[in-house]
Amino acid sequence: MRVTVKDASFSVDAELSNFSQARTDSVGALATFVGYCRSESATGGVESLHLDHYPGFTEVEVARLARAVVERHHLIDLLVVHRTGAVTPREPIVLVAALAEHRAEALAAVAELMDYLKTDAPFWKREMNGGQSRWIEPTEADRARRAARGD
Amino acid sequence: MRVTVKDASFSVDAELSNFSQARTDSVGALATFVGYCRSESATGGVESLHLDHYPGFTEVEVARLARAVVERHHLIDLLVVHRTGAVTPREPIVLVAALAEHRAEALAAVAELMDYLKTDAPFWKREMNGGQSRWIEPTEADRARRAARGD
Amino acid sequence: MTRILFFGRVSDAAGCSEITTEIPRELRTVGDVRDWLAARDDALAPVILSPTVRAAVDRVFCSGDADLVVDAEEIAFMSPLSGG
Amino acid sequence: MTRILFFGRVSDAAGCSEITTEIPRELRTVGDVRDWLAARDDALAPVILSPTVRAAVDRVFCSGDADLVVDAEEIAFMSPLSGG
Repeated sequence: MRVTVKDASFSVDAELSNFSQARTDSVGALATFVGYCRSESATGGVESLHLDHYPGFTEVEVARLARAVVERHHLIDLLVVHRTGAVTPREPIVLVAALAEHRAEALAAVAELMDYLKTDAPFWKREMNGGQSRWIEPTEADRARRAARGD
Repeated sequence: MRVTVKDASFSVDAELSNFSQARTDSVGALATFVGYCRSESATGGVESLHLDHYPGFTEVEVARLARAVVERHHLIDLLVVHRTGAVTPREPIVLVAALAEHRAEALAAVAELMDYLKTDAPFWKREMNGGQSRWIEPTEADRARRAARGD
Repeated sequence: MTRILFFGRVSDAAGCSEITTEIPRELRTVGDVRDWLAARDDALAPVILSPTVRAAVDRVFCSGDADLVVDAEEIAFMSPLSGG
Repeated sequence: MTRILFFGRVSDAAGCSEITTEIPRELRTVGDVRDWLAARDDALAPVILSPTVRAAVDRVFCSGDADLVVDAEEIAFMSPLSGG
């Protein structure tokens, strides 16, 4: 399992390529998710996103969420890369990749970890536009999905 | 949307890199799935998988399944690459990648298309081991997942 | 002449993946063709008659054994599909 | 001295992301600290008292406002988390 929280652009291609090449012969499934910064949000244009985090705590909490997902879905390996700082449209914000023996485990793990990251990981997101900043908090849908997963 | 059925190895890295680089500014989510040939199956060792298909029909049917998923989940783009012929352990068998505005659509599309491919796409899979060949047909779990999706 | 294609376990039972043959004019449905093939080949019979074996006529999946095969150029019999 | 950290909307309301202060010894719980901060700052009050604002003491999420802060080195107040 590798969890990285960092204040610098990352290459999805390079991260995924490294991660998947290290897989064993027992791996039958790789599921991944990439969240990108969009140039439009529900409320208008976006020049950039700014992601705050809680240094020393965010890393620990993300690793804890990731470890729970590895165990629950019997993953062979899991990769999480999460940006902090200023992210511009088209840049990746988050990459999650799960290796498992079978597809159901890999797919469920990625969907579940994304749900947890949306509501339980110590990040705070602001949309910046024209000198204005607007906090983005979990939507009703995010909360409903998280609630459906229990605790 | 791009659907490829081919009797030759393909590079997941290259396919994904090409596909994701062509994304627009409105893409907020990329979900992918890769199915690999394993060296062990439920019944023992696997030297290779052999995938038969129905030339001229398989391509059309996979494209039909893919198009339905694009429409149902409002995808921005979808990539499907599916092997035929002899596949050895560690080689990819199938790659599915979905671009959408939001994560729920991309993740649901990939899981759904995989379920359909398992039971509704005209491929026939044999495990080869020690000169023996054994047909792999959808499992009860595959059928249950497909049935849960309705028609 | 009609091409009859066999896929998956059906091809093992038929001993080949394809035959080209004249189908008797009195065979009107996919079910008729199954029965006709079963009568010609004891090894193929239990497989081709299995309800898990789907048929396609001219590259369109049949909805059932009552589907017509009159003037078909290509009829396929397929054991359970399994991609991915 | 205790570091008090503010995240998300809480930092906007506080006008800063962090203060270092001596917390009066009679403040025993997270709830006491919320009330104390609210009393000191009208702009911060409605936000810090919101039930959607979670707290962590020395980098452990609080389960509720009754959690103790005695001898805490670092107390964080956080508007709803939103990663991914």
